[in-house]
Amino acid sequence: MRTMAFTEAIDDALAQAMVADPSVILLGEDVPMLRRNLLVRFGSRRVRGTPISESAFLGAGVAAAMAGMRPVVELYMVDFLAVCMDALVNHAAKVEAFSGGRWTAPVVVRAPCGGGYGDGGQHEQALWGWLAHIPGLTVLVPSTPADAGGLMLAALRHDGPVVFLEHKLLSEMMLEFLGSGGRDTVRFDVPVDGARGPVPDRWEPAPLGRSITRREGTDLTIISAGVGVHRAVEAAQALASEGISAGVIDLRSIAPLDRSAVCDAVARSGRMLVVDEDYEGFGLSGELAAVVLEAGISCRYARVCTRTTIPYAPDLERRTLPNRERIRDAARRLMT
Amino acid sequence: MRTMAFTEAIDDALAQAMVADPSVILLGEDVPMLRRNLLVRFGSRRVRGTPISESAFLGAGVAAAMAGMRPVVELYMVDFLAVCMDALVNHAAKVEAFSGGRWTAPVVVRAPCGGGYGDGGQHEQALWGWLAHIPGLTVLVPSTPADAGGLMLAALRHDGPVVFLEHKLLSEMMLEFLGSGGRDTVRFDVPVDGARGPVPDRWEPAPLGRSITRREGTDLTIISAGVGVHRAVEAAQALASEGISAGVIDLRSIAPLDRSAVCDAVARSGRMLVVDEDYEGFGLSGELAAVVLEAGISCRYARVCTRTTIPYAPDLERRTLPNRERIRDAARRLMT
Amino acid sequence: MVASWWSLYPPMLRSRLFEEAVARLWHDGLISGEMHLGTGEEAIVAGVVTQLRDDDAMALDHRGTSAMFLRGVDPALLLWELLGWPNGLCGGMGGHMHLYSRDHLAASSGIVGAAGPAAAGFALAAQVRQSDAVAVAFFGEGAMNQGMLLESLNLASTWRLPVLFVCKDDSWAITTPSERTRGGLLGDRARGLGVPAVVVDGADAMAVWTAAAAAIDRARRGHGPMFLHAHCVHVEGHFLGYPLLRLVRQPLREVSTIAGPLTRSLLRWHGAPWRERLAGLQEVLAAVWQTLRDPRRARAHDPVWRARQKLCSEPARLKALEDDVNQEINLLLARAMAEVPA
Amino acid sequence: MVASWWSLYPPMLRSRLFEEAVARLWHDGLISGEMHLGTGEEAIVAGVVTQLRDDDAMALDHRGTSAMFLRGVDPALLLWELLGWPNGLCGGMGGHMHLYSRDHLAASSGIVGAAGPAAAGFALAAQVRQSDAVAVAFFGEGAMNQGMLLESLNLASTWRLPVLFVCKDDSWAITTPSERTRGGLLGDRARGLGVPAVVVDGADAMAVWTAAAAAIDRARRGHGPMFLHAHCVHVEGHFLGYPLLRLVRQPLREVSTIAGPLTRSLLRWHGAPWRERLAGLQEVLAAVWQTLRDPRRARAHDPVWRARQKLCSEPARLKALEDDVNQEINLLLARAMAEVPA
Ligand SMILES: Cc1ncc(C[n+]2csc(CCOP(=O)(O)OP(=O)(O)O)c2C)c(N)n1
Ligand SMILES: Cc1ncc(C[n+]2csc(CCOP(=O)(O)OP(=O)(O)O)c2C)c(N)n1
Ligand SMILES: [Mg+2]
Ligand SMILES: [Mg+2]
Repeated sequence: MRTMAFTEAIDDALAQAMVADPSVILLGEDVPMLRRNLLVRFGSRRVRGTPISESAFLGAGVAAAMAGMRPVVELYMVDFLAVCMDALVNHAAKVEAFSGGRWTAPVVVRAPCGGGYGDGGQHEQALWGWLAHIPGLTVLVPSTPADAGGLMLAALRHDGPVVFLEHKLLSEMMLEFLGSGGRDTVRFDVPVDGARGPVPDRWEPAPLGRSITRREGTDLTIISAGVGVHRAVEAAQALASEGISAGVIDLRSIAPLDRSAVCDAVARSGRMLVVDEDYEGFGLSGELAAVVLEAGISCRYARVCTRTTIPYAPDLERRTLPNRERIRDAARRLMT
Repeated sequence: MRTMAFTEAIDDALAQAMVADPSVILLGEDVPMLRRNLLVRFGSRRVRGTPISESAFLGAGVAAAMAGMRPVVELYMVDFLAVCMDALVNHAAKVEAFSGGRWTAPVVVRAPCGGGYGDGGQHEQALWGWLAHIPGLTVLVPSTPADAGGLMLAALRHDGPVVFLEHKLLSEMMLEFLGSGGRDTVRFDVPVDGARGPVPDRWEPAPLGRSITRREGTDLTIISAGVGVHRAVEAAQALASEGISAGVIDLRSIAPLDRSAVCDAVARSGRMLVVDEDYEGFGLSGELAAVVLEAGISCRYARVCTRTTIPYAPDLERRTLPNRERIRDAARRLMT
Repeated sequence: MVASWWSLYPPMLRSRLFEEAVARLWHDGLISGEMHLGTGEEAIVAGVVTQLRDDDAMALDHRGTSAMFLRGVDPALLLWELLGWPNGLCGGMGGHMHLYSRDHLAASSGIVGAAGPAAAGFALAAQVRQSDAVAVAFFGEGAMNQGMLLESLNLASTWRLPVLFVCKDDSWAITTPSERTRGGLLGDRARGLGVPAVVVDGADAMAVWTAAAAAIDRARRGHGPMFLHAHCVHVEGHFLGYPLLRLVRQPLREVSTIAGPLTRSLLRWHGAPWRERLAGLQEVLAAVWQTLRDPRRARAHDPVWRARQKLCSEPARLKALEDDVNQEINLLLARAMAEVPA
Repeated sequence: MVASWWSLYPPMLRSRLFEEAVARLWHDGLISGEMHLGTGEEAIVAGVVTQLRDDDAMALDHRGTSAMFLRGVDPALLLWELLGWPNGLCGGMGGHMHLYSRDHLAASSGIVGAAGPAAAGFALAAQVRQSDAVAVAFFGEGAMNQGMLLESLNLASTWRLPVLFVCKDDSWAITTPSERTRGGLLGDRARGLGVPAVVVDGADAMAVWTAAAAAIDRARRGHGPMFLHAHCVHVEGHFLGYPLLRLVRQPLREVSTIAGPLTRSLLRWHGAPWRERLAGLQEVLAAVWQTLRDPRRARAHDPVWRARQKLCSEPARLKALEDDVNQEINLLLARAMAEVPA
């Protein structure tokens, strides 16, 4: 057992994978500096800096994967996928279908996501539910260092395109780079258990499409991913003091979705509260409602999501992203 | 009262708007030929052909709208939005929020969508639920010539970005251009009431975010948009002969969503069947489930959507897109 | 290995006859959707594809059927795919815009410009493996306005990727004459992105072959990408049933449906001043005229015909060759169409 | 109206002092997130912005605060916005990467390259209205690899849009030296897209002003876009707290945290052969050295200092001018910080 920071764990799992499989390569803007520890170990043929040309290098990553490589293509932030979405939506996600199942594009797209450090609406989006809408894409959102490393390994073993999202509030390194910039005059609401934690000495791939119960609870089931999981657990602790027993499920994988775990838990508690940092409408929170209804489960339902473009001002930002207070209030309303 | 084809109606409404408002301009690939009737009337300053540079001309349309124009930016197909999504997601949709409500981008993106004529998975997507996920975007999907013209006028009056989707199976012109190519050796399953119909002598803007009931029914409520509405009505007719009374709601506007109409109908019938040509997961069908559950309505629920990349082969394509048989079977299961 | 007209004419003729067969199936309604054929660009496709090695890769656009055929993909699998049969190359899932052959490292895309990043990616894989395989991207001049293709030229040059970018310039993007939408020259554009460029007569298979041979050799030796700019004519226009050609070929049937609304709209109250209206009309008619009397449609510009001319000096050998090709294609069709799927 | 050093020095100094004040607020933790300042590019911004007309437009990237300030946006509104106060320019919704002023037709974006399409759109509106207003796009050399910007150069040239594309080339994209990711020359790139290009010393406000004046005049007369390529140095690096500068400025504090993991990883079993590892290390160190001893950081290259040199001949007038500017900025700060929001 070792202890690692979130991003450290991902890079450590990557190193293990790069030793085992020479076809694993990394590319993206500033990757030589951001992944310098991997660069000095694996060399610049496998760890590559790119121009600010996401459409070209993501598209190239997709084709390289089709040619047998295992590229990890880094976007600076998931928000910037918007400039190169075609490579994912119309190519990576469709190769297997178009080829009649004869060809796949096992590319891993690694991108920091999420807000809470003051970069504003073009740099703090979650978008995991948006990406999960496209058939053929696997979307992973780890909430702990152990899951982050294990899911990265699983992504590299998966025979199709995977979007691996790295929440910036959990990434000491990203937060230092983008948030504080070396200042000790700023503070962020970082979930400690997510930012640093125990990791195995040797990485094993985590199962894809399998959620994990972070907290047992009988009155209602809170379902979330990423930073939301930690907010939910804290809210659940507070709710316990009010006599409300809230369970928390960490999806970890948005697509494929762990339907059975969700249905079992909600069938038992009879109440589902979705906490989703991604936008509220037409996304994860809706899909979970459909999954439960399709299973013929009737339940009380509420969601705490991001409803608008994320504001820059710290206090507005705090109120816009799902926070403990909103989760607690929603849970209370579900109980009445 | 006049009778018009689907695309004819849209262009007729556009002409009316262009007469009334000199700031309405059209741009896109092949627009001089595709909208030649508007070109010869309004001139090449307002009706412009573009290079195959969606990111540049959609982004330009957004800024032109900010500068007081009312641009209608045409994409050849909604699928190609993937190459220029940034202009919509990170700019058009966010200008109002970023500017603190002081500035908006009233651009109309007009794009053919949908399948059923054999172009395959990169050219037949619906994507309306995908677009509706982004706060700040209005997404319209008309199913009749009258709604098409009225909604185009409404889009041009709206003070924010609007995506206006024109289903190719309803567009005689697009179907002739892309589907038959002048052949009388091919047939398409075209909903007649959608392809041609009565339109007002003078266009009035249709209300945004307001659905319309296409058929009354007491046993279950079928909710759909675009071509799906016509498939649903036909299925409902067949179901009637089995003694099942199915109502059909045509959403017309995906975002904003007519929550109250949906909730009222489903609360009455107790059964909701979503027919959505867009992808099943994390989209419209899920959002409708959430809307109903949020309203505290318990109902039986099923959905008939597109679950995979759309195949090229005609029979595979037919089975993948929502069709009468699948709708009828789902309705029957909801009744048992 | 060097090429000769005797080695280049057969593939061109095979491609032409194969695509003419496809055209018949399309007109008979057995192939659905759009159909973009390469008839008219055989010299470019044959001049490049015939010298690829087994481990080389191809990234194709919406017009890739001929390249797949000449690359050696089983033509029956191609036909069945276009027919949408389950025994097709992609089980009927792709169709002609989405032809994929893993064995040939050949991938198509209906997204204009996507061949650029794809070829760069195939070349990247070869470079990482330190093999001397190359990747070819085929695309049209219209695609040279698509950001992802421009980006990939720069990416290929900064990484010195072994890519041959082949621009098949028919000077049209569907109904848009490309000179109306292009600033500067495509060769300069490529050079400004770090990729050396050569212009070659796309109707001269030998010229294409020679230029491509040099570019491919250069790429194999690790000197990076090249941009090949070759002009051509698409005999059938953008796709089968191309409206502007129908207008020319069946004026009676087509003109009426178009002329009526056009003139009515031209004469409607309210709108632009006359000068602007007529300029607009001029823009429409210009496209029609250009199609109608496109000198490039003359037989003298047909690459297949031109290649054949070089061989007329040996009529007997030529006839034997053509008989073989004809028979091959006829047998192929007979064989393919016989196997109707269950 | 023509410019003189007496007319160009004040705006540059004002911008410098304003941004230095912003930097202090950021270091004090009153401004959250990243902060990309324009200190070092004042000659380019002032040389262009000071000659814009009320009806002209500006499209800015993530580094637009100085341009907004010099364009005449109320500096108190700017400060309040950066502070995230409700009385800010955008009610605290945007922050420094998303500054919008409708009155000034000025829009920013944190998406690299987005200034290109935006400027084209502003110019399109002017052209449709048949006004002679122009639009300016400010962006960095790194953005010249972004497809949408390349596309918009071509769009502007084919439509002859009145756009001035201003490339502020600091030769860095965050931690990436741009020569490593650029093929060809940016001027050739613009020309290959149909846009004439001029290179100008970005530290010489007068040279920038003169080149911009010609380009703007040309655009107003309907002759289309121009590309202005100006080199500069960002004194504070990519953003405040730029790691490579911190490494240089506080080696004791920073080096340890970086050197440890780096050397450990360099020496780990399994990985590339030594040659490749050392090449990788070299790549990292090169970026650090280049930052450490960047000759361009010398005062002689500071555009504000260089402008000041031209005015030393009249010390009294210069002192008066500088006292005024100092006082203006101090008053501004006092006034702005006094109005703490409810
Ligand atoms: C991104 C994108 N935009 C638009 C289209 C629609 N489209 C299909 S082919 C075509 C013209 C392509 O012209 P060119 O690249 O010159 O190839 P050609 O058809 O002339 O061989 C267009 C605009 C598309 N498929 N993809
Ligand atoms: C599309 C996109 N990709 C990546 C980024 C991350 N990013 C922000 S600034 C920057 C560097 C920009 O370099 P340049 O254009 O030269 O401007 P400079 O910062 O040097 O002034 C990058 C890569 C982004 N904001 N947008
Ligand atoms: Mg062409
Ligand atoms: Mg730079």
